[in-house]
Amino acid sequence: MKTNLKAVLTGTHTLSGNEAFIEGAFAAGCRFLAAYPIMPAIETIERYLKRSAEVGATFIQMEDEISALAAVIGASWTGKKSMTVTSGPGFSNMMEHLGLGVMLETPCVIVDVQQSGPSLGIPTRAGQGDMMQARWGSHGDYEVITLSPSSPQEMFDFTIKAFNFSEKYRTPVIIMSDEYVAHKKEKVIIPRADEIKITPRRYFKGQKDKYLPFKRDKDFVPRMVDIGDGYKFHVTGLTHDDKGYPIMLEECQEYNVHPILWKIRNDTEKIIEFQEIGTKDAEIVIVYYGATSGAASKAIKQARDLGIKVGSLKLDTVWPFPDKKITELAEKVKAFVVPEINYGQIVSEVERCSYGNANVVFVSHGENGIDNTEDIVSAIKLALNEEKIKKGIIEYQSQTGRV
Amino acid sequence: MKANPRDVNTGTYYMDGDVAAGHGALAAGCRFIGGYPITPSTEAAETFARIAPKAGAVFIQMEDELGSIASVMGASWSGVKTMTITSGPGYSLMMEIIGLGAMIEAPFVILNIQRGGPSTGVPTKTGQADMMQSRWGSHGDYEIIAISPDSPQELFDYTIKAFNLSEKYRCPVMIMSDECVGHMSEKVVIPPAEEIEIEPRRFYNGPKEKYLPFKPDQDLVPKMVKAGDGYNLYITGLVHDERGYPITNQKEKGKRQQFPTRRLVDKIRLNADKIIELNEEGMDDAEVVVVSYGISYRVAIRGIEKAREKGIKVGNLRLITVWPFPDKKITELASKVKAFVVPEINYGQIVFEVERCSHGQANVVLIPHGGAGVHNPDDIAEAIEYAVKEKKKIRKVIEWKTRLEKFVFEGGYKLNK
Amino acid sequence: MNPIITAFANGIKKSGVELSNMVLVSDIPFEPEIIKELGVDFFHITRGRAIAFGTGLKLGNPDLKIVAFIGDLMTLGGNHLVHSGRRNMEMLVICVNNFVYREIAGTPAPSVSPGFSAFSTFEKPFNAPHLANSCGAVFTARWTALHTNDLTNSIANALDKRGFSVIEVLSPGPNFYKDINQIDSELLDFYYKNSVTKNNEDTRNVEITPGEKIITGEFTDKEKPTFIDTYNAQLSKILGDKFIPHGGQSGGD
Amino acid sequence: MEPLRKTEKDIHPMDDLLRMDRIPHIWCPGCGIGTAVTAFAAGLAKAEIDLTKTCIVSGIGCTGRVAGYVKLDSFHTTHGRAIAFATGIQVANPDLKVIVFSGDGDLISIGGNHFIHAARRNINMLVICVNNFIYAMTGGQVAPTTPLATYATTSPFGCVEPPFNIPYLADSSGAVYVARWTALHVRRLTNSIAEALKKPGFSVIEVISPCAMYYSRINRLGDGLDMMKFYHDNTEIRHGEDTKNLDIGFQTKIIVGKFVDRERPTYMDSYNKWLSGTKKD
Repeated sequence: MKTNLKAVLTGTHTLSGNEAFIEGAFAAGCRFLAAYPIMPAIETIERYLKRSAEVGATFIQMEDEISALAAVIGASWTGKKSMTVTSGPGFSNMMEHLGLGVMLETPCVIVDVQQSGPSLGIPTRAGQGDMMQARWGSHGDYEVITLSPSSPQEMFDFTIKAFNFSEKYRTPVIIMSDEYVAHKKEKVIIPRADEIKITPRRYFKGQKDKYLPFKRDKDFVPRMVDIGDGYKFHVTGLTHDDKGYPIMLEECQEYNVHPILWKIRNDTEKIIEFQEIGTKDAEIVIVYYGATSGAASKAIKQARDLGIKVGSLKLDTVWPFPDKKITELAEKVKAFVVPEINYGQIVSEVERCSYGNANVVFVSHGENGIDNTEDIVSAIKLALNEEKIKKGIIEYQSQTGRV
Repeated sequence: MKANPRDVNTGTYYMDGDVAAGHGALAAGCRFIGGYPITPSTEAAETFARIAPKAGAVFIQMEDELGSIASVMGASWSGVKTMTITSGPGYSLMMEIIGLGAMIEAPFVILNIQRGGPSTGVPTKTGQADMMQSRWGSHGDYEIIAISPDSPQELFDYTIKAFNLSEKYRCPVMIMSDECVGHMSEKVVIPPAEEIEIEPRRFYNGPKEKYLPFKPDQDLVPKMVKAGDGYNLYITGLVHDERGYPITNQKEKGKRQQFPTRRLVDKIRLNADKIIELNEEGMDDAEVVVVSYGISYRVAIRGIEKAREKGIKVGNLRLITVWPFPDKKITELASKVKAFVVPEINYGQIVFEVERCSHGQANVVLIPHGGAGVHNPDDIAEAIEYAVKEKKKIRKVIEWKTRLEKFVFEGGYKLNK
Repeated sequence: MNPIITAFANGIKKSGVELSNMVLVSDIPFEPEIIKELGVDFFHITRGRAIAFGTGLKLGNPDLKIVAFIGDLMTLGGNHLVHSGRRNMEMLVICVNNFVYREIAGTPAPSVSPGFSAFSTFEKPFNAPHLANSCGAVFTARWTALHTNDLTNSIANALDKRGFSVIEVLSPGPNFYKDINQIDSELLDFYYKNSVTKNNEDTRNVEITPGEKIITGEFTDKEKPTFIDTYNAQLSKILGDKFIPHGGQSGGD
Repeated sequence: MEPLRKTEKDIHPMDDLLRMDRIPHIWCPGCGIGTAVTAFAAGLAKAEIDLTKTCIVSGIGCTGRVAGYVKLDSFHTTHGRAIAFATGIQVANPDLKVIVFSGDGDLISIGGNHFIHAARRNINMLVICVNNFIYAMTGGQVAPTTPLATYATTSPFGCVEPPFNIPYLADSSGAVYVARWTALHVRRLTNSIAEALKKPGFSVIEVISPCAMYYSRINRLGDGLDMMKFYHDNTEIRHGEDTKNLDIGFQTKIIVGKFVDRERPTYMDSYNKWLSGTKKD
């Protein structure tokens, strides 16, 4: 499937992460944005509006984030690729409708430009404190696909990927950006429209009266139709059968919800992407994602200069988590070093998957912004010197320590 | 401090869990509930609405869950003990303001009677799928305490405990019950007021001008005052210093400094040992330990009995407080036992914590259940049997194929019959 | 200092309410120095929830005097506003309206700021006094931030009232959803000049429409039992002696 | 289950408009929602609009189940968010006619914000709000429409909050068409629905409905028939009445009729006008 030429700004540009995201969305075929303005995601809406007339895309500023995501889910059923952008506080408000998106199996994309939290936190400061929330924030069982870009270029690429995933698996996909990536201006190369792979929506093509909105294909993903095409379908957030009719029985709950998880869990190998550098001979592997990438790659270089064998694993998709990869690495390496701009979230996943085979050293950026190369280098040294395998996460205490 | 006799309806009753929680809240000294009706938690609100006016407490039904949790936050700072009552979808709506509560360190309790999810799911039937949400549902880093009662009596007792913990640590405390317990009618004994221990609010008693709203005590918890007592409070959901003033200075931000948010996680993490309450049985020679909480615990007992009849040595670990998670206990057990079996009414939440803390020393078997019902004890017994026999160390959570799953996807289950 | 806050400070003095009982709830951050100068308690909370938070404060301790500053143009918090109006929850809501009206009295506004204001303008904003009035507010008024004396008087009047009062203050910001300390003064001046004061005007007629002047003034002033009045009356009627009114300074046990 | 209609003779004119495979429905005997749905189906037929381009969205609650019984593209969404969901549908595809069919608690309490904002924006949709004065699905809690001093399970000593006057709220937020009927006024309700379906902009029709199971039972008002008799004796049709006079007290007179019918540019009109303006730049 090819994209609208006007929507793809082929060429080399200098764009911020927020701007690159909108370009990516247009290139991916997104034509509907509903949002409520919030720092630090505002520039996305400005960019969208600037370009919306020539692309032919629709925007509505809703009264809050709850309604923004509700509108996005509604719009998606009209056949338009839809998305919303927000930051931590807004993302928290969206939690109920994230569950609705999962239950109605509606393709849509949510961007969370993370700020420093909790609550109002510091709106102008980067954070990575919403990572676990993306996975667990709504009630009930569900699986999400979460991408974590670390640069404007990745923001562009991952946005297209996110829309493709959401169409392929009929699920909300979350892009976990952050204030740093969102405002960083860098070169972004936008390829020609025909070079961009777009996954089309999985439409049902059969007799109108035979359509069942939740009848699953072999890969557990059901097929969609648009509102107004005469299928007269019904969908509900209640536990439902293939027809979309509610049935309040535990058998139906199993029938309905378990496959929603399977469609992601059984396909993790195809979804998970990471960038692995120098892990073959590594003693220490740094696991990082998103905004910490800059400091992490600098630290790796410094440590290599010191003669330490450091490898790196950058997670492009954070959820589903690359369990197998970490387990496999844990058997080979001495320790993992995990820098995050929070007080320990993804690091506990690394701990879980390392099965006591490697130490896990956590470097909290909580106190130090994104630029803490020195801390990471010291943590690498600490990890190297630790002979015994410790039970539990070793938290690296920065020089100043806890005040 | 003892409970006020006015608040305690002493006696022996036959009541359901929701009603018991309503009585528990009043007995604990709760003076304000802002709620919004949602199945299956409504009876708790109704009970409180009925008994509150006779004890000088107030119930208000707000316009939505966002309103009810925000009003609870306000009432908490006005100096009274507060609670809100909800279930899954309402709980999801509250997420943003739960973060505010953690940030402004307002003591409050949330009663979440879980139901089948996600989204609207199965409103009238049970589930345990909000467990991770209670820990991670709001953005940013914070810590909470979560308690999981397994009977109406416990919904009374642990509601009081929840209030006590929230006053002690000034943090959100979640009572993560479920529809089964909430709608289960059993004998509930409400003791006399003098037998109920109440944690008073940690009020500040020094000179007014010296008061700093976020200056922590030894145990990292600051002291509180009431709004309107002339302390000239400045409380914000932004990151703030000890005075409560927002940290806005750009230079200050870049510098190495302790972020006050650090304390929000530390005050729970460092006090975890004091908070955690577990119930263990048959651990001494156990080969397999069943880890469960809430209603699953009561079902697990039957499964364990069945396994023991076959001569298997099974230990039974019940998590009364689910958060903070008993990392140390699980790690300690992992080195002694072959495997953990975790039955929970979801498709895998707390089991990952068990997996994390077992550090590869014991296998971890999950017995999932999507909700709208409870486990079949035979599944638990069979999973225990399997776990004992499994020699290999398996590097992932072993998901047990339950009878229900087999019946629905392989057996003769027909929809729309 | 921001003219709204100055007016507020003067309003407090004029009304003679006790400062130590006053709690300010806002979804806009205030400078700590200002709060210190005002000598009141201050809560800066999640966007849009100031009124609901104030409801809790008031019911937790009915002796408090609650003032809620809302700066989100009643978007997130619209529901709390209408419902609190219906309940007649005793508090003063100062709604800082920083919506940028592009065209008033037939002429386009002088400085059209870039950014957020630019695109929302095709939407009709709420007629805030009318919405508040129709939901049951006992006092409604609208001023621009430059109507310093009028605003001060209105704030003082509203503080003396028992019930849900709403004052809309037009205070255009250079950027949508920024704090109230940033005001586009040129635009504000333009608003001021293009406004006409009509006290006691029917709130139906005070909509801000392109091509017409902005109507300012005090529109509603009525008496109604507050939520707590109704609550206490109804419960003592039904329960008699068994009813224990909650709250007050003694209620915090 | 046996099909309800066995022979061709049994075919009912509503069969095309309702999901007969879901009948029997969940509503209690004496409830007025079924009547409202019948009136709605008749209104759909009468309006002669393209039913494939029509869709219906409901929230949660007794009335929230309506979407599941109507044979249109139908959505049963989360509590209070039906209007927000419908806004997304309408704005993304303006060719569609969206109907929001939900209850008072859903639309006015938790969804109050979306209600007033959609009215302000004048989104092209028809909102049918069934008002039974109570939260019935959860078992009879007090609602923002419950009249003063009325009993409900969360107001065991009588409701202490004045109720909303829904037509007034809709009117003052900017709705272009506002009417109120009871479940007794089936023919007028049908006509009203047919009329509103053709009206561009935000239209609100309030349908007063008996709740025999909770509202009537808790307040000892008899069964559904008794409520119908009450409506018969105590309603008065006053078209064009000022919406501020439409308050409803406990068992007081109910004024019904069509109160507002005016013209305002819809959201999409303003949006397109603005969009064509920016294109010139």
